[in-house]
Amino acid sequence: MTISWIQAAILGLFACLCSNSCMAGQAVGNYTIGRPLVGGLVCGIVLGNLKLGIACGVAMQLVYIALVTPGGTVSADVRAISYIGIPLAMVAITSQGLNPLAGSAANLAKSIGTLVGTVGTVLYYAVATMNLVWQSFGWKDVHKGKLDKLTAVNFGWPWISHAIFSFLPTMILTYYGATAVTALRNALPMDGIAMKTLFTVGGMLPCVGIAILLRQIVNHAADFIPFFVGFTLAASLHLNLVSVTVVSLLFAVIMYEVEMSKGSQGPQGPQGKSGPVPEAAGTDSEEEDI
Amino acid sequence: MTISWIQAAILGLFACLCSNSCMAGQAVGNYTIGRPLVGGLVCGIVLGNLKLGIACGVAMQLVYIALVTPGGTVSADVRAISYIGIPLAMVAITSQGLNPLAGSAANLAKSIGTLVGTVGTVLYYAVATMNLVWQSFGWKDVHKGKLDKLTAVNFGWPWISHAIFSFLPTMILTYYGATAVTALRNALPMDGIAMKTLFTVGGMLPCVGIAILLRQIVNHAADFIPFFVGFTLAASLHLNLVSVTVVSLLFAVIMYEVEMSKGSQGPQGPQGKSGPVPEAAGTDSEEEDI
Amino acid sequence: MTISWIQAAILGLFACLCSNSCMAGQAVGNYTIGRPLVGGLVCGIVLGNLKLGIACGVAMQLVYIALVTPGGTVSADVRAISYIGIPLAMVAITSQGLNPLAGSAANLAKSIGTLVGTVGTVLYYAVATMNLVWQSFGWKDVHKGKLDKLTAVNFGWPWISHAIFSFLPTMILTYYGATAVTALRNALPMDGIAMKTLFTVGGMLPCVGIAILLRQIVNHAADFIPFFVGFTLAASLHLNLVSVTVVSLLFAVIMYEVEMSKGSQGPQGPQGKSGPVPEAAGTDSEEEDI
Amino acid sequence: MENTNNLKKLDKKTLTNSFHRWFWGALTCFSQEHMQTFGYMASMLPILRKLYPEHKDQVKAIKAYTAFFNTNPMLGSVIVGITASMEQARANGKEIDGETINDMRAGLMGPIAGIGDSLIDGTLIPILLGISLGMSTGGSPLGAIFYIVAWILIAYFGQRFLYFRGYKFGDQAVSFLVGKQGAAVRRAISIVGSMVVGGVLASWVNVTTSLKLYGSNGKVFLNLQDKLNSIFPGLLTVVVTLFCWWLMTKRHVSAIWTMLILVVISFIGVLVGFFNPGLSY
Amino acid sequence: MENTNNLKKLDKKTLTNSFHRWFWGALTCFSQEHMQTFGYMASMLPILRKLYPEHKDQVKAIKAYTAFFNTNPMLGSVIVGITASMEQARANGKEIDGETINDMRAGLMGPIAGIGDSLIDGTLIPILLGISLGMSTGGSPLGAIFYIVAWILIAYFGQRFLYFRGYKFGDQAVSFLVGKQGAAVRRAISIVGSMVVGGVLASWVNVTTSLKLYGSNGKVFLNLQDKLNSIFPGLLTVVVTLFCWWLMTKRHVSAIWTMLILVVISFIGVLVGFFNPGLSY
Amino acid sequence: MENTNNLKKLDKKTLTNSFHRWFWGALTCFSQEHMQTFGYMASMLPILRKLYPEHKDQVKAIKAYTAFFNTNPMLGSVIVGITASMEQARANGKEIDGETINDMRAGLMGPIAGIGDSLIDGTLIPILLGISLGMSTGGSPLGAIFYIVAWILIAYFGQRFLYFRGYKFGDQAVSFLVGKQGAAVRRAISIVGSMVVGGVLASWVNVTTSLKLYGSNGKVFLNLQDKLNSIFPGLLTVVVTLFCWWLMTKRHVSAIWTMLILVVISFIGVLVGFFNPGLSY
Ligand SMILES: OC[C@H]1O[C@H](O)[C@@H](O)[C@@H](O)[C@@H]1O
Ligand SMILES: OC[C@H]1O[C@H](O)[C@@H](O)[C@@H](O)[C@@H]1O
Ligand SMILES: OC[C@H]1O[C@H](O)[C@@H](O)[C@@H](O)[C@@H]1O
Repeated sequence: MTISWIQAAILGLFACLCSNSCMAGQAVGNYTIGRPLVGGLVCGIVLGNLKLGIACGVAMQLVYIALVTPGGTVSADVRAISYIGIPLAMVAITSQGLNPLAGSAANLAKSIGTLVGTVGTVLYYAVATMNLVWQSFGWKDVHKGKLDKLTAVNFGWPWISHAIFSFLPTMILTYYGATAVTALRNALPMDGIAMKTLFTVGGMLPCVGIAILLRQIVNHAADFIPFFVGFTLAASLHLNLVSVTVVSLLFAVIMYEVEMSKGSQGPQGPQGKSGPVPEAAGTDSEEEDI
Repeated sequence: MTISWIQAAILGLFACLCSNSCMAGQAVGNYTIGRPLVGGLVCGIVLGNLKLGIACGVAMQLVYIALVTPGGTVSADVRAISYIGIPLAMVAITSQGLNPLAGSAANLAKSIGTLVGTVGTVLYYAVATMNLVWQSFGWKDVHKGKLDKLTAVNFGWPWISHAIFSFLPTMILTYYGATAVTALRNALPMDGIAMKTLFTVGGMLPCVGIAILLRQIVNHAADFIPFFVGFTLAASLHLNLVSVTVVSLLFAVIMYEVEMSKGSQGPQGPQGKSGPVPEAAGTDSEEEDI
Repeated sequence: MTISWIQAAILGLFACLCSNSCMAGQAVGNYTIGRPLVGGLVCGIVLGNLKLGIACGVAMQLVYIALVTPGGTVSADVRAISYIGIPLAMVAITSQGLNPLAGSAANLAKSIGTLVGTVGTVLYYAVATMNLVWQSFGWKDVHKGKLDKLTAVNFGWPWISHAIFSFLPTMILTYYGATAVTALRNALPMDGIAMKTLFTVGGMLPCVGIAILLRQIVNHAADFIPFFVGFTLAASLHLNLVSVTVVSLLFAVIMYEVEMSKGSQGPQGPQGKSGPVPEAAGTDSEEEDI
Repeated sequence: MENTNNLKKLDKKTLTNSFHRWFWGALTCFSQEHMQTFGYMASMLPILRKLYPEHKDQVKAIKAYTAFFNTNPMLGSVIVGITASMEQARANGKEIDGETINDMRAGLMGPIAGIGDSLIDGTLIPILLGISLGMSTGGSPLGAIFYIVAWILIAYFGQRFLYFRGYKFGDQAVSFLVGKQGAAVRRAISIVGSMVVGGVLASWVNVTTSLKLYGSNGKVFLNLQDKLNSIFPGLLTVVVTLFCWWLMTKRHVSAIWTMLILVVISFIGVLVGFFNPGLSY
Repeated sequence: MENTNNLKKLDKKTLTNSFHRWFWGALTCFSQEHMQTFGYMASMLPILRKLYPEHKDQVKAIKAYTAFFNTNPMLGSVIVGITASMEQARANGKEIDGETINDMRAGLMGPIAGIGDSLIDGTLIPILLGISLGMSTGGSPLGAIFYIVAWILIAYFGQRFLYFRGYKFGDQAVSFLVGKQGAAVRRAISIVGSMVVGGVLASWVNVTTSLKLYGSNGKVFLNLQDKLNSIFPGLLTVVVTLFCWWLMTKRHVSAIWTMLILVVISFIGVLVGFFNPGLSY
Repeated sequence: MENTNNLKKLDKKTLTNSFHRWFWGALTCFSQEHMQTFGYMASMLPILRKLYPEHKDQVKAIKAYTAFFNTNPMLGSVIVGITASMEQARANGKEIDGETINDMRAGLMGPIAGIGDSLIDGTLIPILLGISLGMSTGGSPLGAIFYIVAWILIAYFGQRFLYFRGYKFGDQAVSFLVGKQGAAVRRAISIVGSMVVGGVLASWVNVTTSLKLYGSNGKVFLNLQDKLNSIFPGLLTVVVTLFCWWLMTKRHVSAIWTMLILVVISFIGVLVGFFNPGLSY
């Protein structure tokens, strides 16, 4: 599998839409197009291998299932994961001749995704910084009373930031990266320590994603319990996720009613105990989020 | 399989006992003898094929699992379902040569049951109307102070209504219906659209019965949740119904305690939320019940 | 399998450590070394057949899972079960040529354990009675102000009671019992009524242990429900015990919060309903405990 | 001044007789006009005969029960019990007249009909039936027998309990049906009901599609039923049920019409090959 | 004296336009310095244009929105709605000045950022993703499509609902997010979140050991993975996850460093034969 | 006037020594007459020695502890801690005499015995044992080792925690055992206990019938065990257990007699062919 210039350019465009301070809006851009699961769909269509694309997207989505970015603090930007990582992973898996649906392919994808993940962080800050230029235009417009120009400042100019820091890097990295990744194939034998480690790590990476989510959810030791129950339902009883959700809803309703029945203890009572504690943006552990 | 006059007469007698304003009392007559599950047992014994009788009874019971008759409003009377429908279904299944325990036999039974179901409704209103005659006797007795005669009015005379509108129709319909049903066998080929539709509908009819029950139970979207959980336990985990009941009891106890702990909100609080909202008889959606 | 004097003596020592008014303290002695599960480990090591030891320990632990001894009322003392019963059961199973891991071996073990169980009770009361002698020394010391001697009274002298009533009986019974048990092998054929009954009883004995626990837990009919749910999870869904525990924790948390939200009803409300009702030591059903 | 020694007291036998008449006869002479009125009168007869030796007093007393009456006969048992105790009080000279009795009856029959119909007919019996169906696999009569025994025991002793509770506590007896505890009990029962109904649906109803798409090489590349199951086992069954619920609840379609709509859907489904019961020829 | 007839009222179209600008543009011109300030101004433009026909009034009014703003854009929608209604009140002569508006904005943006980030990004989206992953087995696009549809519907109509709720109820609209009911809702959602996340972990992650000990006869006498499964199925997966959680929460190790530690562990594990991905040559 | 500088304070080492004496020696010199009295005295010795340098004061002080004492040794640890702090207060001149101390001891030992016996012996240990049994399949020592480690850690640190809590908070330390939170905790534990016990029963006990009825053609037409399982898997096991529970709770039959009744039942069952352990010859 190779990636042509035109394919690379399309991937670059999607990178503009989804990267944080994303041109397609946060809901549609970052939270939809940006998610590796959707990225897998897009890359699968663009590169002409839907199954492999989805499989890679699924694998990486697990690692990045908890992308919380409090106060604009992004530790792994989705553009790089979804539109650089997934294409390169697809190339690597194909060139290694792995079965796209096998666990080893998924593990390889996860490792590659994480390797390029940090690239995205740099690009993200670059875009946000360049936006200061357009914002300075905006301030002038406000002062001069040219309010009509604010629309262009908010929706138009930032495309330039993205053309430079989202479109170009994505296009170039996917185009040349594909060749590089293919070349690696001969360098590292599959039964060597390096590849074995890479695949083992790939299998563990989602634990980090889940752990970040847990940090979000768990305040007391008791908060681990529903997590363990969900795990048990899926691991021991082989319930699928929709079924787990159905079961969890029953407990949710019960907990809702229990909280609501805590009538007399005043408002701070329930709040103090309840799940994810709301905190002011930017105050909590920013740089640790993936 | 054929039905003799004597067998038809016995079925007619059971129809008197169980039809609404039933001669065996509501608990024993309507709620016990009348239920298709029990009807299947009775018909199985009377017609000499217990297994087939039970299988047909089970199939129809599902469709009519929720026989609520608020304010005497009966939309499908059990006498026809249990003591006309089941016997005819048994004849039909035997003559088609279907395996009594197979799903197709059950689906055929459900369709036949529903077809004769409405007959019962007519008969029910006929009995209730004829009872006005005996009641007019009763009023005279009360006026004349002949209280001793009230017992006969309540327990004796109504047998005549039933002899005419429960015993006779059941006897005649089962006797001649059996021949008709057997004749149908050649008219409709099993792989024709008609039979395929009939069997498909049969498979879906219980959904209506369950839906009626759901209407009873569900007031808020959240009330669907325990229903879905019960479904999941049986469908995904293959728990049988006794086990589902056991699990549900635990949730019931919890809900009971949660409701009881809603101490301070006054009595109307819990009531407003709680399951099946009690309504005055006859005010709710009468004609829709099956 | 035979038991040598030295092995018998080691078993005797453990009997001193674990028997009630145990020389290794209640937590380590009675609650740890004394439990048949641990006894199985010890006997397995001492007699050189770990697997068989554990298997016998597991079997007997089930019967004696609920060793509550309110107010010093012991109805089955662990020293006899663990350090006389298990060794003899091991010998019996080996001599009968049963597979140590088969259910029949376990059932035999349970029956033997129960047979010797009552022996322990006698020994327990003997030790406690003999301790009165050392206590009388203690009173004198207190009166004379020789406080330093109290330590010996509490930790030293009671070894003598145990030497006589724990060490000796255990050593002798295991040494000679082993021979007796082996001799029985020829007396009772495996397919005779006697052995069949013995094995059937063995299979049922743990029900008594569980029933004693239930008596502890169940105050209202509703208290049976979590028990049944736990049973269902394991019996129908084949969850293992760790998983059952995980699921139960979720319900425990819910119940905890429900109890805590019963704010307004005063302290006696929740207490009245809550699980095992605390009672003063010695007032409840003493002699019935196993 | 009333004299304690002369106080009339209904004996157990009379009460039991009255209860039995209600148990067996509440609905036997039912008509749309008077509904359970005659059943009620028949139940009160033994009470009146016992309390009023004089025939003319009996005739006077029965008048109170000629007013229209209808409720859920199971829970309604409690009302009969209450009137028995009121009648006894009246016979002992308490200031209770026919109107008081009828106000009570009229006030209670509505709510108790509502609670009873939804609780007994709509929840308890379906639960029992659901469990019994589970015991009927392979045409076994076990389920039917279990239902008969379990239900009759519950119905008989339940009604009996309510009747005597009504007699003993009078008006207050109903509080546990309609008060806070009643709401909690109903909530609890409705949970059991919902879950069992869900279980019944999953255990006994199985709507499946036979749709399979074949690739050019003749191999199946889409087995729709398998796909649906991987999303949520039994999805189609649930969907059809919710569709019926939606029709009846939100569109106010009657049950009969809902069934006819299912016929149409089945017909079309069979035509396009979505449904196929797979019958043998 | 203000005259009711002259009262300015924002029409649906203007509000919708303002909402859409927030929906699409809250973050497009983001910088670390001003964050969502420009997105906010862009959203208020249609409102100001409608309320103040005079250009100079518009310019005066926009000043209030030049202050720094940043919140969770999903839930933050409610704040934009609230300012629309405040601006309308100000245009109608109510005593509201730019400072009042900014105090409100500054007071709400913090808590709503916290709640929103943990509720939307941290719980709702992972739940949706978890479910969608379950539909993606075998490389099926179903999961991705489900996610796109479900999420966009929730996001669009959810934000829209919040915007108009904010406009209608003003300040009070937030109470349901931060009050008692809000706490209960969050608690309920967190239960679903935890259980689904547990399910995701069990369904999609599978850390196993390849360690087997062989007896002298060459037969396996310890298959560690089997032993671990008999204790708790999936034990190793849970242990690694808890280990990561512990590193990050208790030891304040960053995610990147945690990953590197996993690399080291994997490396050592592969060396000693504890881990073996079992690749084909 | 007491002088703060001269106040006597028990050091950590003395307290730990006292605790250890309780941990190891609460029951070593047990008799039916004095029960834990000597264990208690032995634990208080280091405290008294530390607080009262004069031998005669020590002798005077020990008198308070010659009174009968017995409680659950695990939770009872808190009482020893409390007396340590009371003794310290007394040594510092507070108005506490032996009677006060003994009233406290006598008042607490009863409830704490009841709570402790049911919570520790009756619930916690069975849970731990139940889990450990699950790890013992195939004769594995894992379960026993797990039990030893888990229990000793819980027992040692739990008792230690209680001892020092008692010392620190005095009388109030007990409130969390007997107050509202204590009730909630007990309720929660009892849920875990019940479910685990149910799981233990299902996992480890399996009462089955061997009854099969054969038709005239020699084929089995009733396999009772299968039928019972289709009603509720493990039905017989549950029935036998409930029967034992009923005997012991409702009929007040002792455990030994219950066992003997099981012997009789087994004997008859074996005779009529209902039970057959299926032994090889
Ligand atoms: O934390 C509030 C908010 O801050 C920034 O605007 C972005 O990172 C958002 O994703 C985040 O929701
Ligand atoms: O609705 C109250 C009551 O009305 C009629 O008497 C009958 O239909 C009963 O079945 C019903 O319970
Ligand atoms: O009942 C309190 C207490 O009494 C005795 O001391 C012993 O039997 C202990 O095991 C028990 O805990």
